[in-house]
Amino acid sequence: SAQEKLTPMKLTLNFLAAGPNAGFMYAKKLGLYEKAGIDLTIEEGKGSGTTAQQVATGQTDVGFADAPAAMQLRTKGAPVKIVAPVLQTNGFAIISLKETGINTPQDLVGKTVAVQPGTAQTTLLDAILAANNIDKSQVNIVNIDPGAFVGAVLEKKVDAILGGADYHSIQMRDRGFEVTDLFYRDVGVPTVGLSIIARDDRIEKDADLYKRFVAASLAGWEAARKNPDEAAAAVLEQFPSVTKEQITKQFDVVFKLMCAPGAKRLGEVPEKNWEATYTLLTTYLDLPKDKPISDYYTTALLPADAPACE
Amino acid sequence: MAADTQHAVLPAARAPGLATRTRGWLAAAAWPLASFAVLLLVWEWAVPALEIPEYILPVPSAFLAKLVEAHALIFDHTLVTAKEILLGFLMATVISIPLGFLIVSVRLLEKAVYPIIVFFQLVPKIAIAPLFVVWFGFGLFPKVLLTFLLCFFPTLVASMTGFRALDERVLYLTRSMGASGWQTFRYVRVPAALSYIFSGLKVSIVFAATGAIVGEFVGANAGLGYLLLRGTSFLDMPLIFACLVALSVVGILFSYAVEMLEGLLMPWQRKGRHED
Amino acid sequence: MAADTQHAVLPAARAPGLATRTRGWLAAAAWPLASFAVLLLVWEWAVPALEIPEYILPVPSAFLAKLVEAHALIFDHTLVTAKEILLGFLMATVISIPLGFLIVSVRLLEKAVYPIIVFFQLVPKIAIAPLFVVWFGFGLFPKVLLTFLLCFFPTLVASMTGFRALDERVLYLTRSMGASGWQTFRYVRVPAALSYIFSGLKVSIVFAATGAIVGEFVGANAGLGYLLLRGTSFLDMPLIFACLVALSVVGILFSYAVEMLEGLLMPWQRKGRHED
Amino acid sequence: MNAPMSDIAKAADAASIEGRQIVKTFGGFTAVDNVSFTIGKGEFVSLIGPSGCGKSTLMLIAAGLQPLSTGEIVVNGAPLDRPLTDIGIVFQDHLLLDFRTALDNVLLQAEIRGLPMEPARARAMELFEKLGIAHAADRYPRQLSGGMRQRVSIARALIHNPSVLMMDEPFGALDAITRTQIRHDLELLWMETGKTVLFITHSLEEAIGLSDRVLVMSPSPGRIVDEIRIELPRPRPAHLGDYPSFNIYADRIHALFRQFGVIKY
Amino acid sequence: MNAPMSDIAKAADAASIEGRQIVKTFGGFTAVDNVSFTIGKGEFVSLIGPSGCGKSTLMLIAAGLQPLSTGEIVVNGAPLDRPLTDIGIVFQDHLLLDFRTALDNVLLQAEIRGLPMEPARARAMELFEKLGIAHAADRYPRQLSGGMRQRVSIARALIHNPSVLMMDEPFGALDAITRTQIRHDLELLWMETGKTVLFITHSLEEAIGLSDRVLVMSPSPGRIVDEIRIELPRPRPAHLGDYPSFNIYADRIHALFRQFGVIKY
Ligand SMILES: Nc1ncnc2c1ncn2[C@@H]1O[C@H](COP(=O)(O)OP(=O)(O)OP(=O)(O)O)[C@@H](O)[C@H]1O
Ligand SMILES: Nc1ncnc2c1ncn2[C@@H]1O[C@H](COP(=O)(O)OP(=O)(O)OP(=O)(O)O)[C@@H](O)[C@H]1O
Ligand SMILES: [Mg+2]
Ligand SMILES: [Mg+2]
Repeated sequence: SAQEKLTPMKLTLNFLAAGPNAGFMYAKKLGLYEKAGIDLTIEEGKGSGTTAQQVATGQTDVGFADAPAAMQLRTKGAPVKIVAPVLQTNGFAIISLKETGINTPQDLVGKTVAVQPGTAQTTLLDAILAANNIDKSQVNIVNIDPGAFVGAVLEKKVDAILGGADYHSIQMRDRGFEVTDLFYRDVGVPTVGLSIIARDDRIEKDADLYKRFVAASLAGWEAARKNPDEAAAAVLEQFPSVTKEQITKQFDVVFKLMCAPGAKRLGEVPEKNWEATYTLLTTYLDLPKDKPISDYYTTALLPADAPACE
Repeated sequence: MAADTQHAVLPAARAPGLATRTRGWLAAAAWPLASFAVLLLVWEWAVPALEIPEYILPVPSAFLAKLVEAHALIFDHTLVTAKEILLGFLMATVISIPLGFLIVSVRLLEKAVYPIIVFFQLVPKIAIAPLFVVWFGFGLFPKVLLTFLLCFFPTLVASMTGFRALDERVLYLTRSMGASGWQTFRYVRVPAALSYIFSGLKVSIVFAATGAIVGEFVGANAGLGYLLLRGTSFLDMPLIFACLVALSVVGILFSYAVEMLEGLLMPWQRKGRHED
Repeated sequence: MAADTQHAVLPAARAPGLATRTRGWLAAAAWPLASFAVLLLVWEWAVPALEIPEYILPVPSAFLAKLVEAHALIFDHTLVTAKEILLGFLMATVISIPLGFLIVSVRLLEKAVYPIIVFFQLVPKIAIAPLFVVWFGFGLFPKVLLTFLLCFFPTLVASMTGFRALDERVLYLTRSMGASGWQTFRYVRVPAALSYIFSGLKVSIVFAATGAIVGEFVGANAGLGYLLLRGTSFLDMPLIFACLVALSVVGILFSYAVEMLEGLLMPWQRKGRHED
Repeated sequence: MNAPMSDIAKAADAASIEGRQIVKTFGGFTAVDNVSFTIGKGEFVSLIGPSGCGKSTLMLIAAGLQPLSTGEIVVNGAPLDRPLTDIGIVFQDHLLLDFRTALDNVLLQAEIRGLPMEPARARAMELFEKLGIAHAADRYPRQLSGGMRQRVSIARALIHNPSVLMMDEPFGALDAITRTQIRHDLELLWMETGKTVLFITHSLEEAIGLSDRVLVMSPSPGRIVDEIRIELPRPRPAHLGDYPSFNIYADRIHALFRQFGVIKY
Repeated sequence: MNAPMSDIAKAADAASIEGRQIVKTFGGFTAVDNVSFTIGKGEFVSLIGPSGCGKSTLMLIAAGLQPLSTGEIVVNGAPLDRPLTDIGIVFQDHLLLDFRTALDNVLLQAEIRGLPMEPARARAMELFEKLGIAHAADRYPRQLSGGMRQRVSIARALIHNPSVLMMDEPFGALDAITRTQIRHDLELLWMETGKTVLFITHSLEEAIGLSDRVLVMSPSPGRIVDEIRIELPRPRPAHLGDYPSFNIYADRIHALFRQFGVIKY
């Protein structure tokens, strides 16, 4: 039967299923994977770092993770490669209540900033501070659980959080607060964002399979961009415990990140963004310089006919 | 004879009828239920009165409504968690009680192995839980393992204390009967240690829930911990509290199951407490 | 008289000299140390032999080197965590033992209050820990509170079991002496329940570490939990494992302190075990 | 114990104890069935009866330690509604605290009653000396022989010089010889101090050798079926057989026991 | 117990037990000091001595239950290196299991020895009947009187009809009357079955009334200071005073005790 011909594949998301990874669910719903000969299972994740580790250990076939997280893991010897960045720049932001008055990185001096350890946002804060000549010791950084992010800001236990405009800002605005998002990409840290990643040996061995997967996924994302309503419905169908409203609001942020300025097609990040990412990571995050940036990603699996950026 | 020896350790036949006891429990439940009702009413009233915002503390009516509305969803996830708790708890019980006995009985083990067990126990499992995902993935196993690890030590320590508490002179008796190690264990050591062991099991079953939840936090696609995390990431306070309620109900049910078992296995204690 | 009554519950004076016991412990430590050495050697050898990558499991030499290299840093953070553990544990001990007694003694409490305590215990603290940050901020308090909550129940259950285990006939004695409730508690109930209570405390002290760590995970800028998370965020496996080692050492020290206290407070048990 | 104790209670301090129609049931089982008795101030009364007839239960009730099902205990004319405290009790199963040494078990009396510790310790050692267990003062109960445990429990009942004594088979675990000696000592102590004593025993010699009156109980459910006033001069000798009336008393009790079916010869 | 038990062991099955220069110390304290003794096959030997002299300790050693410091126990000519199992023991402190009813405490013997349960249960009830505790078979030890606990422990020692019996003050908590009765029953049982018996007692009547030989121990550290062969016809009567030689034996032991300083009169 048809099913027997399908190759089973498991995708591990960066986090809980919602707006920022809706393209996969929509592609699945549209049957794009089946058409590509893939029987896809989508599994929710627990942070980009963990997802990258799962890819490295072969617990999953493909991962969806922040590019810096995957790159850092690679420097530890894990054979993970970035195959197709879906969000070409990150959606990270320094989020605060408007009344706190954090409009530039300099405003962070003397303030308390909550971070979630282990996330790319957190590791990249050093880069922001350095890029803006701020002494790190002048900012009070506290680790808090992401579950407490929104409450901590609203209760003024902290002045700002390093979060995602797609998650936290939305929740705060939902409750009628005025919020300032200071995007990383606007303060000198336009690193590559959430990407499809896979293991070196797997993409070598099953190059064709991965190519088909990437093509189907990008097509799904393109379709989602066109039909946000249906894409949101697809997420809800497969992961019933979110609300459609929230997903739709996340789309507003996410879709803007799919193409970096100057990008031609989905999944194809302009060289200069790769370079910027590399510089940031090597300068501020101890990424070793012994390997070139091209070692961290490959464009070989991108379809020639990937959807275009407008 | 098998039936007979069974009866010696499980003299359930002599316990008061189950129906009588159920009625007794219902009567006993009246008090805590009343306390709870008062608590919820005060809560419902105080939250708006003190102007506590919803994202800090929801009112009971909000999360109880959520509980009703999403009951099918919550029930499914509850089953998953309950299974993890049960498996981990049972594994821990079945392994730690004989092990506790072995450690207490064998000098060498007490000297060489016990410190290592203690050491590994002292490594906070919560801290290594994230590594479990990397090592074992998202399946049932890492959750059951974590639950097992959290339950294991309380039962082990309790059963060790229990096995040590036995008046050594009672062993004169079994030795003079030519009892095998297993017979001494089964007929004397276990029943004598039982009140200690149950004290450990009651702690364990509580931590079992923590184990399963943390296991789910760290990586899962189902279970109340997963649902809780969803609630947290979208700051859906009613969902969070509905999950907490479901979780507590699971905990209570397991906890009562352990207490019931205690009453069943230790009729001599039961009689003692209700007399006069 | 104060000195005298003290002596009655703490007959340390009659215990063997501390020096003798320290020597005894050192001898006892030889075995586990040997077991550990073997364990570490196997680990060191197996990781490269099985081609386990460093980001999955570091070799002991790597994290032990890290431990030496970053000892000042790790030591500072260890102190912070130790303080949280100690405070939470002490609070739980001081509150739960008398409370356990009260609950066992007063029917009404057993009926009305105990189920509520059980219920709140069954709410997984780990799950509500993030709310602690929102409610109480980042200070010492939320960590101590979490530690307290995790330690509280094991000690409570254990002391309740202990207080219940007393042969009721012993109370004839104190009653005929006209003992006050407090005297009965102090001279009879506590010593008789002590082996149960210590069984609970040994479990508690283990969970105390978990409490402090989770408290730090959830919101902190100091402590081993914080350092662990830092390690995680840079995927610095040697740092992670160095922290785990430090944490375990803290756990072991506290755990031994509890065992030492047990030996000191229960000389009658000690004598029993080493005789013949 | 034949030396006078340092501070001696006057007979006037002793209490009279009266039991009125006492019934005690455990579940459906009647242990004590409608028993009435009186013990006058400074009187020495023994309770004798077959095993399981309710002697220990009755003593606990008389001491205010066990609730009774119906009836009442009256002490010095007032109903007893709490445990008697000016009392020393030797319980049948000793009830030593495992976690205290022999000496500390005895000193518990002093600690709880707030007596000065140094004199108490001296007196405890004095009692231990007389009871022949001074060398074992620092041992834990587990390390004592059966007879030694019983002696510790006797010392504990005497150390605070109470005006009422209740003793449940106090000499049971002693050797026959020591038993006679200690019986003699107790008689002298009682003669000096005039304590009110309720004494439970299985031994006719002890009952007759010590008491002003002997109460005889029937087998379960326990009732008092006879009351024998012992009219022998004091102090009474070790060999009671020297008194012809001893045998008359003994035979009377024997006859009762034969009637109960406890003995067949 | 005067009725023959269903299956009676032959005297030939009984064991001889010999103790050679036994020393037992607890820490620095010597409890038993260089004691040698023999108990022939089917012989009834009593051990008498002041409290704390080491009788119970010696019995536990003879049963292979306590390690000895030096010396050895020889059973049927072979050194004993494990607990004797063809034995019934009445321990001084009964050692009933709190968590089993009286009947189940006795049936533990049958369960552990793998005897068929139904006959065992019937025999247990038969023993309970004779000991007068049949009505309490389903009670827990806590619910029994002191004497009843002791009877349960006696039943437990007899139910499996062992060829060796060791009894540590088995009648201590019984009333004087029952005591005489049960002593008589034990003598008949022994005469029928020819068990080897080691019997510890404080009572001259019991020692002289039951034994082939009486061993007398000195106060701590315990030594055997005298050995008295009792040459009285069997079965012996309840009133031993009827034999003139009883008083000769009794006086010999009395004299020893007076010498030890245990009695002063
Ligand atoms: N486990 C122990 N540790 C220390 N000393 C002990 C222990 N067991 C017994 N003893 C001591 O050994 C001595 C003999 O004890 P044992 O019980 O054999 O005496 P006994 O002759 O049976 O006395 P009784 O007639 O009172 O039962 C006593 O002085 C006792 O205190
Ligand atoms: N807690 C209890 N529950 C049930 N029955 C009990 C309880 N305590 C005592 N009994 C019963 O009450 C009766 C009288 O017991 P008690 O201990 O008073 O007897 P006794 O005359 O002191 O006997 P002994 O001479 O053997 O010590 C016995 O049948 C006993 O089994
Ligand atoms: Mg009694
Ligand atoms: Mg003895």
